[in-house]
Amino acid sequence: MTAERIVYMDHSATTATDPEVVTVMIPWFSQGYGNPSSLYRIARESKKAVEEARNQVATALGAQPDEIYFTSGGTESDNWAIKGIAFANRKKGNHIITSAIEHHAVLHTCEYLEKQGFSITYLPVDDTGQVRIEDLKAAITDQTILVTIMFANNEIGTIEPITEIGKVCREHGVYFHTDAVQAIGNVPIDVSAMQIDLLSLSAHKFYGPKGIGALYIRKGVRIDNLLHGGGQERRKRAGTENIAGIVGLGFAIGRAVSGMDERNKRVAALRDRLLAEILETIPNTRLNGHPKERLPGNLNVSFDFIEGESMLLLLDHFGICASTGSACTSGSLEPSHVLLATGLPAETAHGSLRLTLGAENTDDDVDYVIEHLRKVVVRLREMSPLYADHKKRSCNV
Amino acid sequence: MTAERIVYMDHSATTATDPEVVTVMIPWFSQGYGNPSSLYRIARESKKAVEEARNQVATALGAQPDEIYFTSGGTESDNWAIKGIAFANRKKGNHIITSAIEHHAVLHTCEYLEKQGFSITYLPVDDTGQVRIEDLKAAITDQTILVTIMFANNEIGTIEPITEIGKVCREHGVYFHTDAVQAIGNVPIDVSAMQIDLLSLSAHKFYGPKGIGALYIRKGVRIDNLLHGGGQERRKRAGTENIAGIVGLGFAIGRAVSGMDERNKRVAALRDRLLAEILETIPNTRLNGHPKERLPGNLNVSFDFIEGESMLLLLDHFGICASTGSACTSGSLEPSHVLLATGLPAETAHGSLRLTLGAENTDDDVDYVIEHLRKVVVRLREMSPLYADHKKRSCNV
Amino acid sequence: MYSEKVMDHFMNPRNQGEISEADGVGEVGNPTCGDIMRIFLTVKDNIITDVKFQTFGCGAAVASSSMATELIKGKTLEEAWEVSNKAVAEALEGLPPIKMHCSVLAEEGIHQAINDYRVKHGLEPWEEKNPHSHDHHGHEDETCS
Amino acid sequence: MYSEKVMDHFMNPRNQGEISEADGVGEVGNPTCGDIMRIFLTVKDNIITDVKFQTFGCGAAVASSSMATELIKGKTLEEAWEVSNKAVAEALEGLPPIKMHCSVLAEEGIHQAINDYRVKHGLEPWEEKNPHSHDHHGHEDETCS
Ligand SMILES: Cc1ncc(COP(=O)(O)O)c(C=O)c1O
Ligand SMILES: Cc1ncc(COP(=O)(O)O)c(C=O)c1O
Repeated sequence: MTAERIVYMDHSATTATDPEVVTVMIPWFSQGYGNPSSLYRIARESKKAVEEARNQVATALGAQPDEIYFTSGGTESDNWAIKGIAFANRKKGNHIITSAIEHHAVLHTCEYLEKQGFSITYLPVDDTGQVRIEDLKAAITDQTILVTIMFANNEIGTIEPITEIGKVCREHGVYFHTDAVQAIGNVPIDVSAMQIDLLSLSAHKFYGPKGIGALYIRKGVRIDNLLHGGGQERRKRAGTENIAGIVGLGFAIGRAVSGMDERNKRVAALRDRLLAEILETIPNTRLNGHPKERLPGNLNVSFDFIEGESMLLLLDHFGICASTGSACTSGSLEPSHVLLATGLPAETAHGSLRLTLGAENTDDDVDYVIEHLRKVVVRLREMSPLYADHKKRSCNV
Repeated sequence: MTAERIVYMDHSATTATDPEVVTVMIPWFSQGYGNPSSLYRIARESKKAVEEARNQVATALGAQPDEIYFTSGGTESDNWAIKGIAFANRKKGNHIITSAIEHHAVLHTCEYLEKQGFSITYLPVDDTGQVRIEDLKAAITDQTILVTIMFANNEIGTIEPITEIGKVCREHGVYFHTDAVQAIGNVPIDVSAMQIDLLSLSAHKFYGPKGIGALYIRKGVRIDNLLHGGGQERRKRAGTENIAGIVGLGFAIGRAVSGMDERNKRVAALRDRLLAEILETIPNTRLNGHPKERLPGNLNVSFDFIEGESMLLLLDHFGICASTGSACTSGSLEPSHVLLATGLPAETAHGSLRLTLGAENTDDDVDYVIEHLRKVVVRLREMSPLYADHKKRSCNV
Repeated sequence: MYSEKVMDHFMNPRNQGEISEADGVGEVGNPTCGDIMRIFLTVKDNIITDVKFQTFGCGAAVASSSMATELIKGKTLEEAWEVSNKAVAEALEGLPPIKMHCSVLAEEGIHQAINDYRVKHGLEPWEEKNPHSHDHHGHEDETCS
Repeated sequence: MYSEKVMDHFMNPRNQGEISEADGVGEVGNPTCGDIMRIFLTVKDNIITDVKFQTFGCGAAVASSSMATELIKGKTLEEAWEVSNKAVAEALEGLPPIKMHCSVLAEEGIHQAINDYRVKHGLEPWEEKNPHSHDHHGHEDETCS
């Protein structure tokens, strides 16, 4: 039953850890295992490894090493940034601005803060998924303490106007956090040029290991701790350091950034061909997200008359790994809040398919996906009462 | 300058990841990398691996698999348990009971809650480091919502009367959380027999990887989330799962528990010999903690007239890895709050040395440590004005 | 997440298609919620001699439709009316809790098709015994069904 | 965490010991805080011809004592008085911020020993110029010093 061939096009969900990343991690499990807080030699070596990784992350972001804090991933970074700023700056104001298309790690954190008495503005987006700068400006009040808007969206790949947002925030003296989990290695980032105060990242999105991430906190930013305990991370994030993970993160981010231009060109070319052939050969199909300002590997299309989960199941049958904005895979009953926020009808959102290409995808993969995707769509449409109606309508015309 | 030989006797700080644990982890980096939330085959395999690890943890604790939640380590588990219970049960009461000798992950979390309006009782301990059940009973009020007392102490190794505490808490209808980070694999644990409602653990203390832990939450316990975001861990702990870490944790806890009796006997015998020889051959020395109710590998002794950090530096010179309750290594200026809570004078606390033995220590290691420890103590005493005074006093008598 | 039976009925759906001159047709669900089922019946002498379905929806929705049609084929209308969502789910060797509503949809689709037949034949439509007694196990905050 | 120089002075302390008939003795720190330094001076013609120390304390405390004694040996009392904690720390190629108080202790120890000598010789003790001007860099919530 199971396909021999696997074509992984779900890089926005997670990536395989690069075997070379694993290689640099290995020594930090059983040999370099010292607790960096201890003072003997093997502990000092762990500490040095952690600091080297911190440098690598700082370099990748244009930050200072002492502005980088390691966390357990993007979710913790988002939670820390948003709750930490909110609680530390409550006296200044209780208003936070975010967007309607954030990842749940941001949205649910904001909803939590709403229950704690904070007031949250969820900025709408246009039909490409971008926040409008005028909306942001109009939303800022003298109570606003934080703007948190993602660098690039995980579902539709739309890249937000970060530089403009950073400028507006700095002008208004409001902290700016960006969830850059999807952007690292895909878009050039410079926290100081972009006037970003806090930035979240997660290693497993750029060929690093899962369960490790970082938060950039610009020097001087007033923020509370999220995890209380030992004095690790300059007393800001307690817990024995995940040294192997940190080393893997540092190495992975270095490669992700240094190889960025070449990789992005290659990946975007594959993605563009895939998109062109889908639109050309499968009728009643549309592209979601921004036509240009999008992550190089991201493709999000809606197929009328069919539902996403059943597409995924059939694609899986052919070894193709993808995702959908349909409610049916998420355990919730609403389709993707991101697709709805761009104005897509729920019905069309249910028929969406996200293919996110990555470094190891090839032209062959693209051919393979097109061939099978075409079959899958035909097969499901054949089964669909909506398609039957559509055909009848077309014939009657 | 650096010693050829390393004798690691700081297993309470962290342990080397067992190479066999690393072996079972490896496939989950670059091959089994699917995001468990996705629905294709490699994702289902990740999910299965996570669920198998959950079973292993549940089995080790006498819990049900759906009572186990993976976290980024002991610190997160402690933070989650305590803050989660506090905020979810605020309407019932605002009083929490803990002990004076908890790890900072518990103490600083309680201090944070104090600032949020909770009232915390810090139970004293006797000179062996044990909480008295009468004190606990006397401290419970109708406002008490949580008792959090550690299973075994990380510095002096004292094991707390958990079964009695569990009984008292259940009788009073108060949730009981225990930080078992040091106890796993060292003491038999059965959460249901011991009437434990929440239990924290961290893999790197039992030859598993760093940066992964778990929280046991008894079914029906009312607890808020700590990290908000995606629907992972049955919507209770957001964030893409650290699959390799989880698999490593599951495998490590299985081994830690199945090999417990044999290992503990061996380790305790080494520890007992080390202690006997220290007390016999180095005058003005005392054992800290409980004479019997202590972790099998834990040895905590105070040497009069000398200071811990300088002991550690010299021991490190000989490749011996140990720790101390002296202020001087911790970045704080107070010596160990644990030693002080047992009634030890600050001066004696500064001269404390913790040696925590583990699975790989040998008789040779014990000989080596005794030989060099003796030299180190002599050398530092020679340098010490306190020892000079002591000698003079002795001579004058 | 799905049982082998579900996957089998999803990959190889039974009775998929349309009956152009159906004696009874039922349609339930709505596209906003991501699932629509249409059930077509051919009835002879009170017996369902043929049945087909069209479904827009997830794997569980397709499998539920397929299984439901299997279960009622050859049955009298009375017998078919008694096929519950639970029976569909059980025949599929279980559905994930959040997918139980798909089996409910299948039951409702059959009921609608049967009543469509009855009304067309000048009969009183049968009443749903207890519209909220389905074995849902869905989310409490369910808005689509 | 320590510079090579600190480690060198810790592993091979200079001038460690006691001068039984010292001309001046200073003792600073207290055991509760985890460090005590005792400085012994032999003074001839206003010049420190010999100096020894005893220290109970951490690596930085031992190294600071050792370095401080080196720095004042052979100096006039006036010159020795001017040796600041900063000079000690710099000679050690730096100390971690939380260890700067060890160099302060060394400066204070020398001052006490010099004043002990002066008082024994019927001279006015010199005043600490500015007792809070030390280059501490310690913790704000410092209680021991
Ligand atoms: C935009 C975005 N933010 C946050 C996260 C959360 O990261 P993690 O799952 O590593 O905690 C993700 C991915 O899951 C993401 O895509
Ligand atoms: C008793 C105790 N609790 C909690 C922790 C924190 O665990 P981690 O550092 O893995 O977060 C530790 C160890 O550091 C510990 O010994």
